[in-house]
Amino acid sequence: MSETKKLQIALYWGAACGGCDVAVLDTDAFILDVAALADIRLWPIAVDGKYADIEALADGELDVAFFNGAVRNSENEHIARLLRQKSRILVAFGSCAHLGGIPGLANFFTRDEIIRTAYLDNPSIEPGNRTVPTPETRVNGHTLDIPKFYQRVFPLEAVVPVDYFLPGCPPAPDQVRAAILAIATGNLPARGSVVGASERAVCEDCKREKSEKKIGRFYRPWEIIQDPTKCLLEQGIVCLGPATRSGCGVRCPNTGQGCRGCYGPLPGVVDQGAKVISSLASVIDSRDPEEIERILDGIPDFTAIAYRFGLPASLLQRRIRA
Amino acid sequence: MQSCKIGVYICQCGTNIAKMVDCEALVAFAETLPEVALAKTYKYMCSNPGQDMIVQDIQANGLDRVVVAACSPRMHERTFRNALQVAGLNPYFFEMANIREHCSWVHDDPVAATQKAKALVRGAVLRVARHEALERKTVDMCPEVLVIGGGIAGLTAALDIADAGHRVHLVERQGSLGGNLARIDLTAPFLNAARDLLTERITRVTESERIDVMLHSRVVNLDGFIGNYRATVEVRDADGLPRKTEFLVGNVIVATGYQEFEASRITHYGYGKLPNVVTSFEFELMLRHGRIQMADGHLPRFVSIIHCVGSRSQEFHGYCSRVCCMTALKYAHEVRSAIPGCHVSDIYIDMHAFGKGHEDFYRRSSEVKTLFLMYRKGDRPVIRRADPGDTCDMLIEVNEQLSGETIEIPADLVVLMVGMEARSDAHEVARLVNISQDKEGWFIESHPKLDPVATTTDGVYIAGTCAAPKDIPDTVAQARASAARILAKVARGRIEVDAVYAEVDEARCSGCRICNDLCPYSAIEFDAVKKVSRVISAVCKACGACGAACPSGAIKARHFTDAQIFAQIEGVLL
Amino acid sequence: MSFEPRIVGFLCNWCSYTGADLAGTSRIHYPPNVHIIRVMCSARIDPTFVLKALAQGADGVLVCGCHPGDCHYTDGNYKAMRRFPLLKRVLDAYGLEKDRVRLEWVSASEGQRFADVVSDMTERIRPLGPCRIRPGLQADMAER
Amino acid sequence: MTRTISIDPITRLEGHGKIEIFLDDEGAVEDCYFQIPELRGFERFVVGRPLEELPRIVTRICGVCPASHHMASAKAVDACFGDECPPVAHKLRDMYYHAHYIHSHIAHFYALAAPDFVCGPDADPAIRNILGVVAKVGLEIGGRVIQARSLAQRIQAILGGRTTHLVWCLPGGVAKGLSAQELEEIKPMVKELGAFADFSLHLFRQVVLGNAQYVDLILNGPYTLDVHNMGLVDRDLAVTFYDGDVRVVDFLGREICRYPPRAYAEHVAEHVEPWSYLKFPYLKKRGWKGFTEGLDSSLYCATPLSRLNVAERMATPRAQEAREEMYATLGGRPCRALLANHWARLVEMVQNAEMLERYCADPEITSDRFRVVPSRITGEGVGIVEAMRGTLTHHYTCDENGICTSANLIVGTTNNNGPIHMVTKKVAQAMIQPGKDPDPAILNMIEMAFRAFDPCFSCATHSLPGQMPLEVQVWKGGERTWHAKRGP
Repeated sequence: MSETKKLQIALYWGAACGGCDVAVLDTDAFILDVAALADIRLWPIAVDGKYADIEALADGELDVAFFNGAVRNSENEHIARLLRQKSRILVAFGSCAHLGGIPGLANFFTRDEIIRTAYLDNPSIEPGNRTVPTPETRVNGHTLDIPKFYQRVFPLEAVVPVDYFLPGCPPAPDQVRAAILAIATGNLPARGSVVGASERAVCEDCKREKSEKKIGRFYRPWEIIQDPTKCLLEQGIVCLGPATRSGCGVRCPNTGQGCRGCYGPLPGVVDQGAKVISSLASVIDSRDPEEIERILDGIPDFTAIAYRFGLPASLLQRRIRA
Repeated sequence: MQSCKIGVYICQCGTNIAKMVDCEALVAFAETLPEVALAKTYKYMCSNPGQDMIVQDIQANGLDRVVVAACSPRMHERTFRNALQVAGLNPYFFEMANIREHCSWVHDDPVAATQKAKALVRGAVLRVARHEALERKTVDMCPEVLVIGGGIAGLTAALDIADAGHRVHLVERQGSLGGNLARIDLTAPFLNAARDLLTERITRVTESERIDVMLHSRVVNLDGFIGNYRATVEVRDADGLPRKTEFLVGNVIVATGYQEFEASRITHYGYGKLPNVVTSFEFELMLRHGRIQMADGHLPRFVSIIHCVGSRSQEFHGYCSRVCCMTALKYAHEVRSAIPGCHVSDIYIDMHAFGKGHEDFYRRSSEVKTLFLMYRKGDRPVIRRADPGDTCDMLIEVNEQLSGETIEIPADLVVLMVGMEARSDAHEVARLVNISQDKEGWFIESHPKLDPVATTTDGVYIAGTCAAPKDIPDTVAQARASAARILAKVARGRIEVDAVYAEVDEARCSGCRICNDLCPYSAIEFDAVKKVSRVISAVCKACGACGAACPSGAIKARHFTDAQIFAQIEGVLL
Repeated sequence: MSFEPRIVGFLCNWCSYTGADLAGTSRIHYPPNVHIIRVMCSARIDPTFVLKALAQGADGVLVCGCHPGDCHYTDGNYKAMRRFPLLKRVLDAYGLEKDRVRLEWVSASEGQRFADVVSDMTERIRPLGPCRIRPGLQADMAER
Repeated sequence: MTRTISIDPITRLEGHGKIEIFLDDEGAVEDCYFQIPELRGFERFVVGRPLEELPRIVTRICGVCPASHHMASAKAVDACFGDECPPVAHKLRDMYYHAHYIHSHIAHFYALAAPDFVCGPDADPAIRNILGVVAKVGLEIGGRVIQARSLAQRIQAILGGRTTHLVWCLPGGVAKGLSAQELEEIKPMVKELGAFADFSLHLFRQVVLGNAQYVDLILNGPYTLDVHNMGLVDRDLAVTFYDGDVRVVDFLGREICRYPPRAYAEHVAEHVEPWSYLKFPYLKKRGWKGFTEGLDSSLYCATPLSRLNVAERMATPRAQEAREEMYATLGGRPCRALLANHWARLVEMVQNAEMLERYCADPEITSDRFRVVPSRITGEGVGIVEAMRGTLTHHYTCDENGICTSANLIVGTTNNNGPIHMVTKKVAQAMIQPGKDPDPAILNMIEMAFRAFDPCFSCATHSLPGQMPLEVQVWKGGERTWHAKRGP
C-alpha cells in the first residue's frame, strides 16, 4: 500500500442504553480528531449505516469495531457475529459488552417472568390483555418477525471472541480517548486485555481517608448523613470500590454514593461478587453467628449489589432455573 | 503457563492402599493426564528405594514436577520434598494426593475408592503443574529460650539448655519451683523420694547464672516467629506488685503441667462430705507428714483405694491418667508398712502396669495381702457412712467382677486416685503461644508419633503433662527432647523459615486497607507514603486469610494461589 | 446407576484435614463422595472457590474449619464464619438448594464427626439430584 | 401476491426498529408495521432491589436521557418514602434537569435535526451529519456547539457528580449539595448557555424560516397527525419538566384531562401487539381504538411540541416570546405539524437556560439542607417527569423494608409508539403508488418523520437516538425485487 490508510472503525451496539455512544460524544472536540484519524464506517448515532452495510464489508475490512451493549436477543448476537467477522479488532465497549451490565440483572429472572411483568401483570396494561410479543406473528396474512428474546443476557465474550475490553458504565471519556489513541497508534497490550482502566482498585484514586476496617453495622445510604472525608465502607456504607478497577474517576464515591463496580473485577479476579463477599464479610466486627446475621441484614439484596454489573459474567451467571 | 513434565507415583503402602485402590488402574489413568511424563506404582514410596526412584526419575527423565499419591501429606510431604531437593528440584514442585487416610482406609467399595483416588490424583496433577519454585529464607536464631512452667519438665529442659551455654527465662506461676511433683512423697515403682529428684534440680536452676527464674509470674504476650520471639512477662516483685518485663527468645518450651480431677464432681464418693474420703494428693500430704490418720486422728483399720476417679469414664475423661495404678500400689505398700495389720483394699477397673518395673511392682504388691476388687467401668462403687453400731467409719459396696458378687467392705479411709486433666487455664496458654488443644484440652503435638515435642508453631515445643498424662520418666524424656531439638537449631545459628507466605503485589494494591486488621500476627503493614499494604514475610504464618479477603486479588497466598486451587477444583471434579 | 453426588471439600490443614486423617487412621467408613482440597486455614477459603466448584459441576461443597476459638491461626475460622452466611445469601439469590453448601467445624480429634458430616451431607444431596448449574449454563448456550 | 418492503434497522433513531410494508396486488400499501425488536425487562429485574438503588439502576434504561429516568425514579422513591425530600433538593434536581435538557436538545438539534436543514434534505447522506453541519456553518460555530453541549454536561457533573448515569438522588434528597464555590464556577457557563439558546433560535430563523421551501415542508408535508397531546404543566399551566400535573389536550386545544402523577393508571393504559416488544399507550377512559386519528382517537403524542400545546404559556419571559413567535408563524396553538418539534425544542431550551439563571440567583441553592433522613416508608409512589422525548412515568411499590415489590414504567418515546406507527404508514402511502417502483426518497421521508419525534428507543426499545440509515426491501413471492438503502 503506497499511502497511509486511514483507520477503518465502526461503533455498534447490542442491548444497550446509548450511554456508551454518549461517552464517545463526551470526548467533545476529540471527535473531530477521530474523524481526521479514521473513517467511521458505522456509527448510528452520528453516521448512517445499517446491517447491510456491515454485511457488504470484506472479512477483516474494519480495523476496529467497538461493540457496546449486552447480548439479549438473537439480533444482538447476529450483529456481534457479523462485526467479529468483519473486524480485525473487536472491542467490548462498556460494562454491558464487558460483563453483561445492568441489563444482566435480568438473569435473576426467567424470560417468562420478564414477559409476564412487561405485558400481562402491570397496572397500566390494557384491561384483559393476554397478548405477548412473539418471534413470529401472522397478521392479515403477513408474517412479522421480531428477534428471539433469549432466556438470559450474555456478555459479548460469551458469543464471540473479544480482543479488548473497555470497561465502564459508561467508560469515562478520558479513557475512551486514550483507548482510541492507543488503537490508532497500535500501542496495545496482549489480546484479551482490559484497556482504558487501572490495574488497581478505585480506592487508589478515591480521596477519602482510609484506615483499618472493622464494620459493626451496615447502613443503607439514606439511613445516615455520611462524613464526606472518610471511606464510605468504614462508615458502613456498602462500596464496591475495593473490588473494582479504577479508571472511572471515582464518580460515585465522589458524589457520596458507594461504588457499584461498573469497571469490573481486577486482573486475575474471576468473580467480582465473590471478592466482595469475602472482603466485606472479613471485616465484620463480630464473632457471634447471630450477630453476624443481624449485621448482614443491614445490606438487603446484597447479591444484586455485588453483581450489579457483572452477573452474566460471574461464575454462576444467572439464577438457577427449574 | 509453561508446559512441564510431571511424574506421578502411586504408593501401595504395603496393602494399605492396594487392597482397596486399584493401583495399576491408577497408573494407567495418571498416564492419560495432561503433562504427565511417567506414572509408577511401588510398594512403599516413603521407603528409601521409593524415594530413590523419584530422585533417579527426576535426574534421568528431566521430571520437573512430582505427585505422590500415598498417605496424608501431614505424614510424608516433608519426606518427599526432601527427595526433590536431593534430586536438585525445588521442593515446592511437589504435591501429594491423600489416597490412604482419605480413601483406602475409609471406603469399602474398591470401584468407588479407585474412582475417588483418580479424582484426587487428577486434582494433584493439575495443581502441581501450576506450582512455583519457592525459595526459603533464613533468619537469625536468638539462642535464648523461654520455658513456661517450673515443674520437673521445665526444670529439666532449662538445665539442659543452660548447661549447653544458653540463657533461659523460666516463668513459674507459683511462688516456688517443683510443680505437681513437689506435692508427692515417694515415686513408684522404685520408691525414690520425689524431694530427692527435685531438690538437686531446683538448686542448680536457682544457682545457675544462665537461668533467670521468675516466680509469681506469667507470660502475657508472645509476638514474633521462630528465632525471633518477643515475650512479655508479668512479674510480681517483693511487694506483690506486678511489673512487666520484655525479652527476646528464639524458642519456647511450654511445660505447664496438669491439674488433678476435682473429686467432688463424682457425688456418690462423698468427697467433701465424708470426712475420711481423701484424694491421692491429700494422702500424699499425710505420707509426707509421716502419719496416715483419719479425720479424728485415729489410725484407720480399713483403707480402701479407688482407681480411675475422673479417668476412663464417659461422663468425665475418657482417657487413662497413666500414673494412678502404680501410685495406688505404692499406697497399698506404704499403708501396710506404716500400719501393720491394716486391711487394704484396692478397687480398680483394670490394672495398668505397662512401664519398666511396673509389673514386678504389681506382683509384689499383690503379695502384701492387698484385697483387689474389680469393678466395671460405669458401675462405680458406692460409699456410705457406716451405721453407728458398725466397727468402721464407712461401707463400700462393689459389684465385684471376678466373683460376680456384690461385696460390701468396711473402710475407715478411702483414697480417691484422682486423674490428671488439662489445666483450666491451658486455653489461655494455647492462644498465647499459638498452639492447638485437643478436645480434652491437652496441647497437640506436631505429630503424635514422629514429632511428639514440636507443635504446629515453629519454635514452640511442649514437654510433660501439658500434652497428655504421663509419668516422670516420660516427662523428663520429653523435656530433654525438646531441649535437644532447640539446641540443635540454635547450634546452626540461623533458621530457615517456610517459603509459604503471603505477598502483596504492590502494583495491584489500591491501599483499601481491608487486609490490615485481618492478620492475627500483625504481619501486614501499611505504607502510608506509597499507600500500599505489605506483608512481612518472616512474620506471616501463611494462613491465607488476607489472600482470600483481598478484594483486588493483589495478595497472593504462595503455594495456595487461586490458580493452584482452581486447578485442583477442576481436577477433583473428575 | 444411581446418582452419586460429587462434593468438593475444603478443609483446613490443622483441624479438619487432620480430623479427616484421623477418620482414616481410625478406619471409620464413610461415603466416597467428598473430594478433599487442603488449605492451611478456613480463612483461605475465598467464596470464589465455592462458586468455582459449583460452576465446574460440583453437586455440593463442604467447608470445614477448626471449632470457633480453636483456630491454629487464632481467629481464621471466624473469618470463614463471617463470609459463609453472606455467601449463603448469595447462593440463595442464585436459587441454589441450601443443603448443597455447608460449613462445619471439625477438630483434629473428630474423625467420627467428619465421617458423620460427610455421610449426612451425601445423603441430603442425593435426593436433590445433580446440581443444575453446569448443565443449565450449557443449555443456555445451546438455546441461543 | 403480496409484496413486503422491509426497512431494517432504523438505525438513526435507535438502531432497534424495523418497518415492514406490505403491498397489495396492485402495488398499493396494504399494511405497514413499525416494529420494536428489543426488550430488556427493567420492570421485572428492579423487583427485589432496595428502593434507593432504583434511581441508579433505571438510568441504564437510557444513556441519552439518564437524568429523566433518574429523576422520575427518585420522585417515585420519594413518594414511597413519604415525600420528605427538602425544597433545596428539589431545586437542585430541577436545576440539574434543565442543564440535562440543554445538553440533550443541543445534541438532537445540531447532530440530528440540523443536517436536514443546514445541509439540506437532499444532501449527500455521507455529509448529512454533524460533521457536515460543522463543515457548512464553519468550524467556529461548530466549536461553539460542541462547547455549549460540553458546558451543559459540565454543569451536570458539578451539580450531581456525574453526567451519564448519575447516582445523585436518594430517598430524602440528593447525595451532595452545591457549594458556593461550585456555584461561581457554574454562573459563567449558564450565561453562555443563555446566549447559546438565543443563538440557536437565531440560527433556526435564518436557516429554516428564511427558506420558504422548508416552511412549506413543515406546514404542508405529510407530517401531521390528528392525535392528542400530553405534557406536564405547572400550577400556572406553564411548561414544566421536573414536576407538575399531566395535562392532555386534544388537537383542537381542548383539555381532555388533567391529573396528578399518582392517578396515571386511571388515565393511561398500554395496548400490546404480538409483533412488537414496545407497547402502545392510549387514553384509558376512551378504550383502545386501534391506530386511528380523529377526535375519537385514544392516541396521543408526547413531544416537545405536545408540551407546548398542552401548556398555556412558558414559565419564563424570553421563552414565552419565542413561543409566541412560533405559534404566530405556524398558525396558532395547538400545532399539529410534527416537524415543528424542532422549533419547540429550541423554545424549551430558552426556558431551560432562563431557569438555570434563576437558580443561580437563588440564595437558597447553596444551602446544606439538601438531604434529610427519611422517617417512614409508605409503600407506593409514582414519579412523572417530562423526558425530552415525552412524559415519563415510574410507578413503584415496596414492602415495609423499602424493597421494591413491583415496578411499572411508561417511557417517553413509548407514548409516541402509536403515532409513529401511524405516521410511518402515512408516509409509506404517500410515497408508494400502485404501478410505480418505490421512490428511494421514501427513506428520507420516513427518516424525517421519525426525527421529529426524536424517538429514543434506548428508552423505549433501548437503543440510540441517532441517524436513521434506512433500508427498504420489496419482496415479491419471497424474492427481493427492489432494494434501496442509505449508507455511508
